[in-house]
Amino acid sequence: MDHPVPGTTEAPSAPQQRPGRSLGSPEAPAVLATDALTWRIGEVAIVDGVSLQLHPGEFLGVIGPNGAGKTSLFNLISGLRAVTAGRVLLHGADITALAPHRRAQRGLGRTFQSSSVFGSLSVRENVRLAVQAHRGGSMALWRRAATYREVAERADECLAVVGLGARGDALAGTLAHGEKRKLEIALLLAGEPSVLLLDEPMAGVSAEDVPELVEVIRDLTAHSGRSVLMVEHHMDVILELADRIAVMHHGALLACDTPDAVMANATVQEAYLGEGL
Amino acid sequence: AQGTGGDGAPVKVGLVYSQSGALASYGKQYIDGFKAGLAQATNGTNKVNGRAIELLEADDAGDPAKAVSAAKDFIGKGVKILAGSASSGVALQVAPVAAQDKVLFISGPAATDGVTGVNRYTFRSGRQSYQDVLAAKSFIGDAKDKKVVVFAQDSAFGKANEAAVTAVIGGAGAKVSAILVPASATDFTPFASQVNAAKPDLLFVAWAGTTATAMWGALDQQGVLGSTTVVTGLDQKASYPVFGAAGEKISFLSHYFDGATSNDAAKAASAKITGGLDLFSPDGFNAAQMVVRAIAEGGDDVEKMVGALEGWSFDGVKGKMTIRKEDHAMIQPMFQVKLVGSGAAAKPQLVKELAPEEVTPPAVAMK
Amino acid sequence: MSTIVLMTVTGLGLAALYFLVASGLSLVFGLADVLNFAHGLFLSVGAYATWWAAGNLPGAGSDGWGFVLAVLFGVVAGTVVAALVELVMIRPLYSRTIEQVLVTVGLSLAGVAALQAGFGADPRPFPRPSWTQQVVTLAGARVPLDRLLLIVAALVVLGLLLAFLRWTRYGLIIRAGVENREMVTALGIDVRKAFTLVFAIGGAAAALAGALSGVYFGSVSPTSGASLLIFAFIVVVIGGMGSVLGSAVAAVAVGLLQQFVNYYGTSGAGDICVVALLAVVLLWRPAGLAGKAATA
Amino acid sequence: MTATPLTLLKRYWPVAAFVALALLPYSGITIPGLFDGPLNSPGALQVLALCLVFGGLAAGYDLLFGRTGLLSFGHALYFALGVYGTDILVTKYGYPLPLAALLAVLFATTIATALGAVALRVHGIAFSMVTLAFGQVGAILVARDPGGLTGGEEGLALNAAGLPDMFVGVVNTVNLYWLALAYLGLVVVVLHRVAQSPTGRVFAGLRDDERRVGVLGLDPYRFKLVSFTLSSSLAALGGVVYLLLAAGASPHVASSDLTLTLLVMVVLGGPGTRFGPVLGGVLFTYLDHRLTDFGGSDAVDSLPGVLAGPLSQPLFVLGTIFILAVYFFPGGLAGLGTRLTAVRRAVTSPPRP
Amino acid sequence: MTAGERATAPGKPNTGRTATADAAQDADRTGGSSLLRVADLSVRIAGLHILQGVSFEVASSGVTVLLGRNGVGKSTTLRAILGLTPRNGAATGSVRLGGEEILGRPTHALVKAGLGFVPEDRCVFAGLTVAENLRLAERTDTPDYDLVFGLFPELSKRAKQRAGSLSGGQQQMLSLGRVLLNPNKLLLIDEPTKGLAPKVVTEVAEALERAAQAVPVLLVEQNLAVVRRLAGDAVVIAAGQVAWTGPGERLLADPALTKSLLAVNAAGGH
Ligand SMILES: Nc1ncnc2c1ncn2[C@@H]1O[C@H](COP(=O)(O)OP(=O)(O)OP(=O)(O)O)[C@@H](O)[C@H]1O
Ligand SMILES: Nc1ncnc2c1ncn2[C@@H]1O[C@H](COP(=O)(O)OP(=O)(O)OP(=O)(O)O)[C@@H](O)[C@H]1O
Ligand SMILES: [Mg+2]
Ligand SMILES: [Mg+2]
Repeated sequence: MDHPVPGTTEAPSAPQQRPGRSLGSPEAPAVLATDALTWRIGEVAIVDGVSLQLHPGEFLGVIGPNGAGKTSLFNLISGLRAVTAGRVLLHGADITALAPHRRAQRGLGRTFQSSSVFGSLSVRENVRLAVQAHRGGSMALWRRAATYREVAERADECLAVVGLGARGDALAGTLAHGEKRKLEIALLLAGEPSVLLLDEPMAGVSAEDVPELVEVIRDLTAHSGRSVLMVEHHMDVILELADRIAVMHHGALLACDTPDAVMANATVQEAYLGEGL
Repeated sequence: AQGTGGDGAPVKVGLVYSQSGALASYGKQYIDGFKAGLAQATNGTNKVNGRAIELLEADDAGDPAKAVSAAKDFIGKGVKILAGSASSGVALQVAPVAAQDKVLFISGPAATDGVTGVNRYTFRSGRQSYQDVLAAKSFIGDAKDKKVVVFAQDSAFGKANEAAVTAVIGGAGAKVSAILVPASATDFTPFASQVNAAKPDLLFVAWAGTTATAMWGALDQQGVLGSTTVVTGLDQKASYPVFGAAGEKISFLSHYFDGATSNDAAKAASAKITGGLDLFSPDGFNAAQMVVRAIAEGGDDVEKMVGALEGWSFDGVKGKMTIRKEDHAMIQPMFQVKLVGSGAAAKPQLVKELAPEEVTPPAVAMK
Repeated sequence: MSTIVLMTVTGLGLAALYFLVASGLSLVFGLADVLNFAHGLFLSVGAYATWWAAGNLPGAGSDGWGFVLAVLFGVVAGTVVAALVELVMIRPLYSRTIEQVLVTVGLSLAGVAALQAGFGADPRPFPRPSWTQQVVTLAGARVPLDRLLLIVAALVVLGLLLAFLRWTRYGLIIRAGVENREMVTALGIDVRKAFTLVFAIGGAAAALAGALSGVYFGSVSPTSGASLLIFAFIVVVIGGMGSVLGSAVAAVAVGLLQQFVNYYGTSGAGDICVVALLAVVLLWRPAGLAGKAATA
Repeated sequence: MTATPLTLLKRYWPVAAFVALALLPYSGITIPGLFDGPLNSPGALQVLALCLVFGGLAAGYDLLFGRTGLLSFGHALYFALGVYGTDILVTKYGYPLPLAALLAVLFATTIATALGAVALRVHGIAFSMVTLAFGQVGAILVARDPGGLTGGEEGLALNAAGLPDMFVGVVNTVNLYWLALAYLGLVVVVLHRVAQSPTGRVFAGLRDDERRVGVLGLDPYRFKLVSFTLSSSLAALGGVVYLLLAAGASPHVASSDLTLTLLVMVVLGGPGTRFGPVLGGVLFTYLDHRLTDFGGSDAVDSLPGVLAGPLSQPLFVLGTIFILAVYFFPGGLAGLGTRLTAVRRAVTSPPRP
Repeated sequence: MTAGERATAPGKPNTGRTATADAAQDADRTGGSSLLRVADLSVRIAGLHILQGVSFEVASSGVTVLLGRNGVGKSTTLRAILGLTPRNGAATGSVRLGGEEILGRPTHALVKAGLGFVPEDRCVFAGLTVAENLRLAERTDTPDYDLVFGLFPELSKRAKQRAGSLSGGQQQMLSLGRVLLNPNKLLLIDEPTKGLAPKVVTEVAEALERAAQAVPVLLVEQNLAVVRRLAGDAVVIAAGQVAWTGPGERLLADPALTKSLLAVNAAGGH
């Protein structure tokens, strides 16, 4: 293995706070649930009746071929796209009609597949903006942002967690790709979300950095009982982190089960992993 | 050096008028007229009481803000006499500035009635809308129970005309109504139809701007011009062709056109101005005559200048001009005209000269 | 009844004028993403060139074939100027859309001033065949013939543009380019030529609109282009940027609305209603009636 | 860090520049060619004051355009509300100037909030078009002279009787100059503070990536509305100062041309930079005023007709300068400094491997 | 970091051939008959150094596969060859087609000169019909519709359908069909099986195989099964540089090597 992830060989030692598979049981209340979620453009269903449950503290991996609709699913959950049909429930409340920022205020945080940071702000300003957003988004026009001590401190903490402490003054637009991904995670952290949607956090991260980033993600989720929905093409990362794996294909949910079961599933084998040839 | 300071120091006169912008051609007529008038009033010496007249010129581009800046600049440079303003907006906004600093202001072609009596330092060298309307009234004879419709731009200019018609012709017993058309209108058919529906005995049209041809076309096409007497003011030479075939069906009142008069002043002006006189040449000519009078009698004392001009009568290009003492209105003759020939061949022909007394606006109180 | 017929036909005439201005604007926006503020200048160029030709070009005049020749000259002038503008000013800024828009803003300022310097600010009487000033009686309404001329011209232009877009190779390129410019290049097509072509077509349509607006207004002035441009913008946006058919529909809506409100409502409420229509359409369908597509 | 004169100058040069501008009327310097009188002559002060007002207006517009990324084509409306609102209250209703100005700015702010709330529901070019349309309604209303309030195309001269003496008369042009300078200073300070405030940070975020701001849990709409309203009220305040300078209101201030002019100023100076828009506004206004003289000058008249004609049209020259600026200084005048520094560095130090 | 350092970077396997910037060395391997030579190609986009001196060659027959993890810059390489680097980016280095330098030439000229391109996300024109999409791509008077409709009969059946309403697989066929209409010197094909159902993947692979008999192909492909079926030579890109070149079979025969270079499970597709 090129980039051995610490703990690969001891997968069962996943942190105790993460009840993991035991919570996959249907009776446990879901933190995030989608109910027959559908998004159509014209006649084409990009997301097609997806019903998912994410349980407290659970780490749910989402895989599927390119164009299966994973990012679109995230866009529906986070509110960037309006659903055609179906519902999104967060902590049991229907949030289908809420604007993105309202969902974020309720603890839903996300990253983007292609890095999305505020390029013309410094790294530190980026995170401060995120912290400030979390702290209620005061509309103060006059007070210098720099005078908000706690905001500044919290921002520096977040940067330190992802290992960007030394890069605070760089313009975010000038960061290398991997650093941008870390910054995105710091932005996410700042919001102290209870549910995380991570869209291919490893994409574009150089191999050497993958283990480090995996650790950051594990830290994010381990301490707080946060729940995570993560799209990732790196199967080893998914297998390493996920409690359950959902497989999407042509917009629909093909399977959602434990990693072992998913890897063994014949349909999944065929549609995603499978040997077409 | 007040009043009699004939020590030979030049007198500065500030001319603020449109050299560029939409009213540039009015500005040109004005300045040509002014220079011709200055030459005539000083017998070609350009001097009054031995003092040379130094002209400072500024372009307002039709923008009052630019005009005010230029006026302040001139006043700051010691100018005691300002003249110019082809646009009503410029005249109305420069007048108070002149009054604040107590300098003489002789407004030019701006037709707005608002300049008359606006303050004691402001005079006008041209006619005002009210005189146009009085000239229009001369076309209907007895106004009693006649139905008069004003067809005008929905603007200050149009509304002023409407008000004047209501006062003048309505005051003489006619029923006056108005169709106000947005200045930005592209199609005039709806408004022409409204005129038809109103069936007026006299239609008074007050229109300025680039859409005149389309407006006349629509009136003609909807049969308005054939069915009633239509009166309007005759604009500058360049506009004669815009009436197209409609021109011969319209009764024009005219402030001035080339050939309306042939007195000494008109001859002097014609000799000086290449290309001939036009609508606002007399205004410039009058202004120069007034400037010379003001300097001759008042020297550097503006109050004396005002005194010298109030009530003064003189022979201008149009004929006998009188500055009314009460409100500084310029009492002057007007003309009834018809256009013969159409298109490029259209030429105005004098029908009747209206004596100054026939077209004297009522005096307003000086503010 | 006759009033309704009259308002309808003249409203459609107005719509035709708006459409002629808007169609080129819309095409250029669709393909090149440039909101072309200089479009009014192309219109004025067409009008002044026609005016000039009628007086100075041998064979051209204000009636019959002479007039057709003059209009043709105007259209060619507008086309050439538009193509030159694209080649010299827009092309070097390829894919810097904001800058392209800014350049057209500068051009519209400078161009009007240049026309003013060249021809004076005063309206010039426009040569027009005398029959355009006649009326024909339709159901009791005296319908001016120039409106019918405009309507016919607009229909012809609409038909030509749709046929061009649908059936010619360049039309194909333009429709494809509206969707994905880069991919057109990757098929071995020099899309920049298509840009120049679109500007030229836009310029031709604008110049034709200019010449016909000369007939309509009976005069040309340097600012007449700019005053039509605002309504053309509104038509383009209501119709959905890039859609020729959308522009046609929007032009009809705007023309009729303006005409009827101006007749039945208080004076000048028509303009305000058009603005209200724009706001309502955009709030209801932010991409305009047709969305972004080069045909429908 | 030790405060060497150089670092002090670097940090405080805006203050120094402000003080220098404030003291300018006490000096009798003449700058031949630039102003044809001493700088403290009323003519020069008037032009300088207009430059300062437009510098402030451009900076206020840049809050919207350069700092929040919103391209409005209807900004003139709020400027006009300041101009006409104050003028009408003073001239038609006899309010004292301060009260009239306050009411006009409040009114403009209210209208901006209401119209912004509608326009901001759409994005991109659609937003620009809705603001253009609203602005157009404003221009139509002003031209139509409702109730005889605006004076239509003639405009409305300001009644000097309602003004404090310090603003009346040509000798007091210097007070107007200081007022304009104070306005500019206020705008610059407000924008500077806003840029550094939490909200300013959100504005910058909106300019970069609106969708991302939403996902952070902030309502982009609300913040855009704040930017729109603040920018509009600064414009209205500028309108008050402009009204005093121009001694009246004319419909030009409500036209979409005025908004385009502001856009030109901002782009000329450098959008999103601290002093670029101010510089652009000052330069443009100066040229706009001086070019009318230039157009009538003998130098131009003696050129052959083909050249003399267009060159005597100020707008032709300005349009051309603007086009050239777009090509040759893409970052505006403010970007010029850094580009020159880069060039100097490239020339003086050996290229790095 | 230079290419030389890269090759000996820690954690890199030394089993395979190491990358080298010396293109001539590679020429030996391909028997000197290389059609396209990419040398020291660097691409920066928006300040990011995405390709950092990539050098490889494409043989004048058969399929050369470009491999690498998501986001390493495979598509960027193809696009840079074709001059499609975005405006906020710049490409430097050298790309020679049959000995002639082509870097910096306009895309349309390159395509006309015989570089057919099938982009990653298909890029069919959704508003145009299938027939119109094909017509747009015609570059000769005698487009080879027989070949295209022979390969993809579906396309002739759906000629009047709007391309936007085609399924992903059909769109991919259309995208391939567009380039196959014309004679080409070299086809640049970016992930033709992306997002396709396995059955369609097989079909596309077959079609590619047939096409490759006539024209050399530079193929980006993540589906190792497809790679296995088609590959002649393989070029692996990692961290902006060429990490490995050699015969495709050798790469695939060594699961450890595959996994280390591509970070995908050799058994699977993606
Ligand atoms: N706005 C849109 N308009 C049209 N089609 C869209 C739009 N957004 C997404 N699609 C289509 O929907 C499908 C699913 O896209 P999505 O981005 O969700 O895939 P994904 O599973 O995230 O793929 P990847 O692994 O490549 O990121 C794709 O075919 C895409 O082209
Ligand atoms: N226009 C762009 N702007 C900014 N970054 C870009 C741009 N295009 C590509 N990149 C970045 O360049 C890197 C390489 O992208 P590229 O698409 O070439 O990868 P790839 O190897 O084709 O990946 P995949 O297997 O996902 O198709 C990525 O990190 C991507 O984010
Ligand atoms: Mg995705
Ligand atoms: Mg790719």
